[in-house]
Amino acid sequence: MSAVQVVVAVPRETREHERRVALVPAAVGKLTGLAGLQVRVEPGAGAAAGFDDAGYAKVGATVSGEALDEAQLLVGVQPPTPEQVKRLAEGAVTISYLPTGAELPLVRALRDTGRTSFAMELVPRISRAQGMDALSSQAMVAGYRAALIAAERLPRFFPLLMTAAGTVPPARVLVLGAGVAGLQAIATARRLGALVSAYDVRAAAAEEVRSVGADFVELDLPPLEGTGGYAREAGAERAARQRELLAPHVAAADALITTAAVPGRPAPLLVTEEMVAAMKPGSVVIDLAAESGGNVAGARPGEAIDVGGVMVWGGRNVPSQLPGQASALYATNVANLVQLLVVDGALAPDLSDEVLAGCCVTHAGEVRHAPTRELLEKEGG
Amino acid sequence: MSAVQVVVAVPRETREHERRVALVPAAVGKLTGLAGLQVRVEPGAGAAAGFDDAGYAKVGATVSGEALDEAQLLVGVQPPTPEQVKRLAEGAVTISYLPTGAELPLVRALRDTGRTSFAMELVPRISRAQGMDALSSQAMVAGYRAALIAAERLPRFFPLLMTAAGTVPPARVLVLGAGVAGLQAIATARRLGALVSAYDVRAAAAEEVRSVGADFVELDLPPLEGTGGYAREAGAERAARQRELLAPHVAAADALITTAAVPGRPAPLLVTEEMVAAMKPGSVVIDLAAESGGNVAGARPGEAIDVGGVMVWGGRNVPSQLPGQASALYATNVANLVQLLVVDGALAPDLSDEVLAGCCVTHAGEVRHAPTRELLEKEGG
Amino acid sequence: MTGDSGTALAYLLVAVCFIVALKGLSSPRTARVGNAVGAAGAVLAVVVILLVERPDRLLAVLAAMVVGGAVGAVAARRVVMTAMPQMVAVFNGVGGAAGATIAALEMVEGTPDTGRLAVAAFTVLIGAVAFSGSMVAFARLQELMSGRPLIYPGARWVFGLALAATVAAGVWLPWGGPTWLVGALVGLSLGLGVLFVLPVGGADVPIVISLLNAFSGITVAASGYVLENTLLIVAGTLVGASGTLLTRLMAKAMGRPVTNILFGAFAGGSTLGGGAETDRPVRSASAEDVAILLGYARKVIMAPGYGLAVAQAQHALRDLAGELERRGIEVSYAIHPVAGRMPGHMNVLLAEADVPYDKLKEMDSVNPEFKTADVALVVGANDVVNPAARSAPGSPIYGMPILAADEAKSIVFLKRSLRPGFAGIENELLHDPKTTLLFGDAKDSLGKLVTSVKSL
Amino acid sequence: MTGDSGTALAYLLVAVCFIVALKGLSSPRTARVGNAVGAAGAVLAVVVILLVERPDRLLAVLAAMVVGGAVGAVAARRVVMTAMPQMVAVFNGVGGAAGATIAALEMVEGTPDTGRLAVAAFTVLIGAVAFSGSMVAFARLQELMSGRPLIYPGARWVFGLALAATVAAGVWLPWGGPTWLVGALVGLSLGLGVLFVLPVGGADVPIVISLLNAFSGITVAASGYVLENTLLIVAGTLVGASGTLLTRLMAKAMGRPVTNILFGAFAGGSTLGGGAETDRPVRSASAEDVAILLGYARKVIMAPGYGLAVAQAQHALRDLAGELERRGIEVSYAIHPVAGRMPGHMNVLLAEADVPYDKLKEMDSVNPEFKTADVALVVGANDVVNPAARSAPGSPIYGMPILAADEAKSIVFLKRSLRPGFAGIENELLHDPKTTLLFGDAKDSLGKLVTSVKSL
Amino acid sequence: MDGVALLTVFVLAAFVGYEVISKVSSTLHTPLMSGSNAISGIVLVGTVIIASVAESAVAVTLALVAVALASVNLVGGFLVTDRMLQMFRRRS
Amino acid sequence: MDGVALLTVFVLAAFVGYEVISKVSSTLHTPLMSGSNAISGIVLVGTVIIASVAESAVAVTLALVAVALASVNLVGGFLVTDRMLQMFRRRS
Ligand SMILES: NC(=O)c1ccc[n+]([C@@H]2O[C@H](COP(=O)([O-])OP(=O)(O)OC[C@H]3O[C@@H](n4cnc5c(N)ncnc54)[C@H](OP(=O)(O)O)[C@@H]3O)[C@@H](O)[C@H]2O)c1
Ligand SMILES: NC(=O)c1ccc[n+]([C@@H]2O[C@H](COP(=O)([O-])OP(=O)(O)OC[C@H]3O[C@@H](n4cnc5c(N)ncnc54)[C@H](OP(=O)(O)O)[C@@H]3O)[C@@H](O)[C@H]2O)c1
Ligand SMILES: NC(=O)c1ccc[n+]([C@@H]2O[C@H](COP(=O)([O-])OP(=O)(O)OC[C@H]3O[C@@H](n4cnc5c(N)ncnc54)[C@H](O)[C@@H]3O)[C@@H](O)[C@H]2O)c1
Ligand SMILES: NC(=O)c1ccc[n+]([C@@H]2O[C@H](COP(=O)([O-])OP(=O)(O)OC[C@H]3O[C@@H](n4cnc5c(N)ncnc54)[C@H](O)[C@@H]3O)[C@@H](O)[C@H]2O)c1
Repeated sequence: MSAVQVVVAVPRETREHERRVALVPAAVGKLTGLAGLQVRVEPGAGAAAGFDDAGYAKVGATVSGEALDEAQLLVGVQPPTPEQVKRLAEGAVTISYLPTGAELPLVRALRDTGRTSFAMELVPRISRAQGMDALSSQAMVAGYRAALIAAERLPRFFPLLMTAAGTVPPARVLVLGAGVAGLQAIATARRLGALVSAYDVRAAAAEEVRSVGADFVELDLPPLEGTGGYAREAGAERAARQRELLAPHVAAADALITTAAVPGRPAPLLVTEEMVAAMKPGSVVIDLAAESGGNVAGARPGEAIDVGGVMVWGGRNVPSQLPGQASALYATNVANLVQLLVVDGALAPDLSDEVLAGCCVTHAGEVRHAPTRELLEKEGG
Repeated sequence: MSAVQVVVAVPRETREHERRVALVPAAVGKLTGLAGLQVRVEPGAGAAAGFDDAGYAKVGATVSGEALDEAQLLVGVQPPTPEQVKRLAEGAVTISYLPTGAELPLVRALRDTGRTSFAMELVPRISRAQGMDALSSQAMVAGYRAALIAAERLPRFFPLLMTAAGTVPPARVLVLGAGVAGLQAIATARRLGALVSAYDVRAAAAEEVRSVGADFVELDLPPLEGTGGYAREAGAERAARQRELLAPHVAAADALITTAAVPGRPAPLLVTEEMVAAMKPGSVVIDLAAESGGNVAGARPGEAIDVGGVMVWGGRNVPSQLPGQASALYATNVANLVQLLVVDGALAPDLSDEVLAGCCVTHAGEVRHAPTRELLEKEGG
Repeated sequence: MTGDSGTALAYLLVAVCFIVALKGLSSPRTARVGNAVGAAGAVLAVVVILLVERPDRLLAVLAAMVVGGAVGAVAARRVVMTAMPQMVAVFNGVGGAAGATIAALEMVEGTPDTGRLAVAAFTVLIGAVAFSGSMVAFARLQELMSGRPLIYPGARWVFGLALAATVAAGVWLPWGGPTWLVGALVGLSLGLGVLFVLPVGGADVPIVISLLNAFSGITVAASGYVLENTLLIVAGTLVGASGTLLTRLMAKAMGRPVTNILFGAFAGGSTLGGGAETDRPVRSASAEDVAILLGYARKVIMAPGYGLAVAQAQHALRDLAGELERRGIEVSYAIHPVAGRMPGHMNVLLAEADVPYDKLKEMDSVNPEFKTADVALVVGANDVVNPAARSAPGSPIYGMPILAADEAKSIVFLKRSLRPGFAGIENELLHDPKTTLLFGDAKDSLGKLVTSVKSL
Repeated sequence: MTGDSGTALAYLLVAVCFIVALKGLSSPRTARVGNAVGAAGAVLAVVVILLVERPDRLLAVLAAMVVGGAVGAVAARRVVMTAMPQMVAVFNGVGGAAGATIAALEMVEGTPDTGRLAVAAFTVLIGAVAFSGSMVAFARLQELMSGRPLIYPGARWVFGLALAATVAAGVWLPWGGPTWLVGALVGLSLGLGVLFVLPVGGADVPIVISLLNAFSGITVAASGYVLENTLLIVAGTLVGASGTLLTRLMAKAMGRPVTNILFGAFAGGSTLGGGAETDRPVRSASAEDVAILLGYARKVIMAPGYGLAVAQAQHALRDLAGELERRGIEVSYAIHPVAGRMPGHMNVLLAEADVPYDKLKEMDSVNPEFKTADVALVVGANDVVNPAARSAPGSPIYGMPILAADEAKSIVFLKRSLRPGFAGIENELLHDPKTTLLFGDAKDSLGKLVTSVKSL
Repeated sequence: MDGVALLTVFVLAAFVGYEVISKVSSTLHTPLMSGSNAISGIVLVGTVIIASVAESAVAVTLALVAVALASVNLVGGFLVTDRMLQMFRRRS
Repeated sequence: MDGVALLTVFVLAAFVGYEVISKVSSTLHTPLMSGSNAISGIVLVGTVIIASVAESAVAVTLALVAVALASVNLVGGFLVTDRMLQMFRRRS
């Protein structure tokens, strides 16, 4: 290890309910091997995800309580604390989820200490950046879990079974929001034999839903296409109309899984309390968007509440339910991003690259992400 | 309703953890319609399974606290209490599960009060009796649940997924005991994309396992064929050898589901504590046989315990986890049996019928089931 | 009499019609049109011969034609479907007789050279054999005669001698044999035909008819040579060649070489005593046959069972259903509650193969449908369609409700053998006259069916 | 000179050899043997003509044959694979010339009647057209001449006039035309052939060669008529009929009527200016072609993408793989990490179709394999095999690792159109000379491929 | 027509017959047999010729019988084949 | 041989050619074209006959040229077809 090696620090995640870790040993090995970096890991960083310190040591990482001190690159799952940021080296770079709207103080700290910070959720959804796309990789975990939890909580069979003791009809599953998580939920529920239908506002969604074998619910509403492949927020009137048209579909469903989101905005309210109440007793609602406002009225993150006999399960850090594999996927995303940052063994982010430009929040004392900058300016810097 | 109508009574199940009910409204309708019986239901009998009293009333049943008094036919899920038996009419008939070995006092009471009793678990496993085969219908529920619980509890994906953030390998599921429950567990795990293999001692099992798409684990041990399609108990030596040969397969599994049983005997011990300890941390073991002794050492019914990082989940009344549909299936079985008992509107069990002869425990003051009779004689009457 | 070149051209056109007819007959789609083209050709030929050639004795000829045509037409209209094969035998026989008559008359009255005489003798021989053989075949199929092969001690010597005598007469004739020999040749040949067909087993008679059909084709071709008429040569050769091939194909479909069928009985009477094979007869067929049965049905009900699971043939079954549906055939799946080896076994399989749920019919709702189904396709199932459940008290399945596959217009079983299913009891339905068996692993069989249905 | 009947029989045998040869050539399995049988027939014919018939001027004839044979053999051995079509054109042309020469000499020196003279004139015409047309075709394929259709003002009038003059000469000759007309006829016919082929577009030349091939077949048949030689009639007719059908089949494979190909250019020069179609040429093929490519490969790698999911063709893909494996072909699936529209999309689909996990190869492990693959079958994928990811900085996929399908010996795309995929950028690989496109919904195309591979 | 020419015709016709029939499904065997049998009824043409040239009364009678027999074959053959083929009619 | 007989031969041969070639895959079009072209090289037989009966020197020369040309066609045709067909060889 020469003195000029870039030091990458992996903190132990401290936020509640976070069981993932930003780099798993395999990813550490990839970075030290390919990019020639030095990796330092806080003790117990991978414990909750099933990776012990010895595993990190074996691939050449230093396990140390001072891992963050003077590190040039911090890679985390959740955003670092302002205190952690201060411990880093001058001009250090951070990579993590960074929901800027909710983390304005942190953004200020990053800007004011001259850190360069990248937000994983801002990686553009373009083909070449898919290897760094943590939103996708974690949404896949969440979608799979959503379907599985629905199947496990529903006091009925998912599949159709014709038996000597009578026929068990298949469960009806409705998925609202057919992005990455929604599609995975559809596919998983279909595997289990449920009758699955789905709705989404994007124009491409119908074909995508059918491409995983489910029925698309045609509502005869105009599509809501945003930028970068995302959806746009619906006006109040259209939202209400959509709820109205969806009501009978919701009422007919045994299990409802919602995943709708619009980037940078609270999750759209797709299902009202009345719509839940109209479902059969014993039905199950899984709201993956519960943390960001909820698609379902009354859903509470991390809780399963009973609404007139219907169980409403609100997701909270769902990927942490499969912490090992979710971490492995996230770590690959991070490692791919790190490889983009490191040129000839040195940290040299090329901010003219579309991908880095897209996900860079602060750099050289400036906030580069326009919406965040505007937010800060509104709040008075 | 004429005075001569046979009165069928459905008690509210009182045993702990029992959420099923012996007749669901649809089955009540079938009996009153087809067989012309009168059905009386204890209040709240179907509540835990999601059937309210009003539903019973609607199909013509009388909902009453005195349902059992002077009834000629009692149909239950769990065996009745000796007190319940006393309330029935002279020469009444009971249908329920009746694990005679564990219920000798009840058998005595049934015999001594001259009741005719039928045990659902003794219905012969022949093709024409499949409509009355509650072991099959409930094992189907249990097998489905076993796979689903394994999938939900395992902190890994079941399916293989090749993604931009790396490849998620499929989970390996091992099923021991490929009877009705085992096959259903295999099929469900396969649907979710796991790599499934299975073992059973019966000669036909290999083909049956492959017929649901899984690999059969060939152990090069002679098959253990019992009577009536059941397995035979293994000698100590063979059992030990089987465990030894299975050990590497168990160690390689991410999820282990056991369902092995031998009728009238405690469940065979297939997996020792050492074998569990040799599994990877985070693995899951589902023992459906926990209630009858357990296939897995240390499994406790109704509990999920941690054995060195491996979760061992012991089943307890697993069909009650899908109480509505399990009840509906059971009710169909019961109704089919009742139809065999009722000739021209009167209870007239033809005990020369192979099916009724097989499952009749007591009749006309005698114990007809030979092993039970022997047990009672050994205990001195 | 060799017509002018206009007539010859017309005859050529007729020959082309016949070729087109045969072409058409080789596929069910075009068979009827083909036959019509052939008939049109025949009409053209008759018109030419009567109006253009204007033969002597026109009225007598016309009368003979009208009588013969009327007899043929009435017979063809009246015959019941099941008697078709013997009808074909009769038609074939009279055709052969006509050819033989031509040659005999030409020998007696004409002035042919040696070569032509030889061919004429050959024509008489083969035409007479076709005639008498066909008549025996007819008698046996019509049950005017026992269906059993007739074998007597020394049968092969008798046949051998008769053959030698006939050939001798045939050879002597052109090289200066006396005219009465023609009569002898006719008599001998007729006898030869009888001796030829008598020892053939009843079930093999259709193959013999096909061979005799080829013979009468050759008779026609040979008489064409005698008369120097190209049309007869071409038409006769077509029939001869296709009949020969057809005979081979039919023998192949029965899994036996032609010679074994024809001369098996001579080889020591071994087929005489053995009644075992007809003890519990079943009808097995090739994938192509079953494909035609399916491909020209209106409604097909699939009844899958454990064998589908063993063969893991669920995908293949769905493929077949898709192929049939593409042809506008109504397809559904009858799911017996205990099919397979676990509750819902068929559901698991068919869901894996992406069969839409609404195509799966429960037993109670599908059973009334079988009556209107053209084919019940039983794929690796056995107990669940075994009528013993209704009719055999004491059997382990007595009283179990079963799929009413036996009510379909025809039933096809895909299984590997005649072995019973789980309950271990024989299935009468396998021996039903409406039933056809396609032996083999279900996946293989279904694969073949898909290919064959596609190529219909 | 009409040989005795031994010779005639030998010729008949030769004709049968030729029929067998053509039969063999219609399937790749039997083609080589068939060709050998044809060659054997040809040798027999030569032996008979030289040894049995013993023509005058035997030595000179022998010498001419040796020279011609040597030239043919050397040319056939030397020619590079890509020049095969022009070689065939040359051979065809010289054959036509030979036939025309026979007829011309027979007209000048023989004493044929009017009918035979008419046929001879026809033979000269058609043989000469076959010759000169083939030579022009050769010149264009060999790039001795521009590949573009040659159109000049009034082209159709010139062609029409030449045709009329030629036909007039041909008609006059048998009805008493002077001998010098033979020379005129030859000249006119040669010119006609040139005029006939010049305006045909470069890509259509192979179809014209096929038509000229049929012409030379007819020439041979007609010269057989002139010489009263059945062998020539049969062989020539075989070639004429099969060549005509072949021409139609080839035109159909290109989706255009024959007349359009031949005379399109006369219809106003519309194909002259339009360079758009050759702008970004792609090669599309029929399912049968692709089936042969696949069925005779050693190793095939499937690269599925979003289109597979849209078409829900996973079962069909598995069927095709199964069919190929049954033929002993190594098949695997290359799964690109972002194929489809959700992570693991291909896994979900292929698991549903029961594709064993060990057949799925990750990109990194399969990429080195493409080099040794005979065919990369790209099923509804686009971006994940787009070489722009390697070569086009600035494209939205630049830098993304892709499946190295372009390194396979040949690439087949199953897609519906030339539309791009998710990233919205053109795919150079579609225009690669190694690439073949099979247009259509992936499920339909795969279904057809399964059927076609089965029938190989 | 000389012998070899007739032989050539024969060989070619045999090829055509063979080519056309090969690969026929066995379900069509019966109609095909019957259809080709009908074609051999064209021997009628031959019988008419013979009836026309016959000299003795016996010969004329025999020839006329042959005409009738051939007519039975020709007419009956095509009709019976058509009836069989009605089974294969395709619904629209 | 009379004209109609030759026509019959012609028609039958045409049927055979058509039957045999129908339903050929387009990948075989080129070898098939080349193979049938080779067959038409049998015109060699005709050229030899003509060379044998030719009278004038010009005619003899022309006929011999025709013999040579036909030989090119016959020999080259079969050989070049064989080379093309090697591509379709099946591994064992
Ligand atoms: N559903 C349940 O829960 C359950 C559980 C246990 C038992 N059972 C019993 O199982 C039986 C089910 O009836 P079933 O009709 O489905 O099955 P079955 O009566 O057992 O018959 C299955 C048939 O499939 C054929 N077969 C096996 N492998 C095949 C292959 N690879 N390809 C083609 N055919 C194959 C066998 O004939 P060949 O050997 O000749 O091929 C056999 O006759 C009932 O008796 C039922 O009571 C059911
Ligand atoms: N995997 C993920 O998580 C994910 C998520 C979102 C986006 N993406 C992006 O999606 C792309 C995936 O690449 P890809 O190669 O799989 O797909 P692709 O580039 O989108 O190409 C799909 C091709 O399939 C063809 N197609 C569509 N329907 C068809 C049908 N019914 N039959 C036959 N062909 C059909 C289309 O061509 P025709 O229209 O001509 O038929 C199209 O060119 C990448 O750019 C990736 O970044 C991936
Ligand atoms: N190019 C790539 O590499 C790539 C990778 C992954 C995802 N993507 C694309 O990104 C897009 C977003 O995927 P995501 O899962 O991150 O989306 P997301 O999490 O932002 O939203 C989830 C889904 O909710 C839907 N939605 C929003 N408002 C809704 C409403 N009112 N009602 C119903 N549905 C509503 C959205 O359309 C989206 O499909 C998709 O188009 C996906 O194909 C692209
Ligand atoms: N004919 C019918 O209608 C019908 C219906 C249902 C089931 N059956 C048959 O009944 C039989 C029993 O089914 P079940 O599920 O009720 O059985 P079960 O519950 O008694 O036992 C479950 C499985 O454990 C297996 N087993 C026993 N000892 C074992 C050991 N030491 N190691 C591994 N496995 C062991 C048994 O073989 C059996 O397959 C099966 O053969 C089934 O096919 C028949």
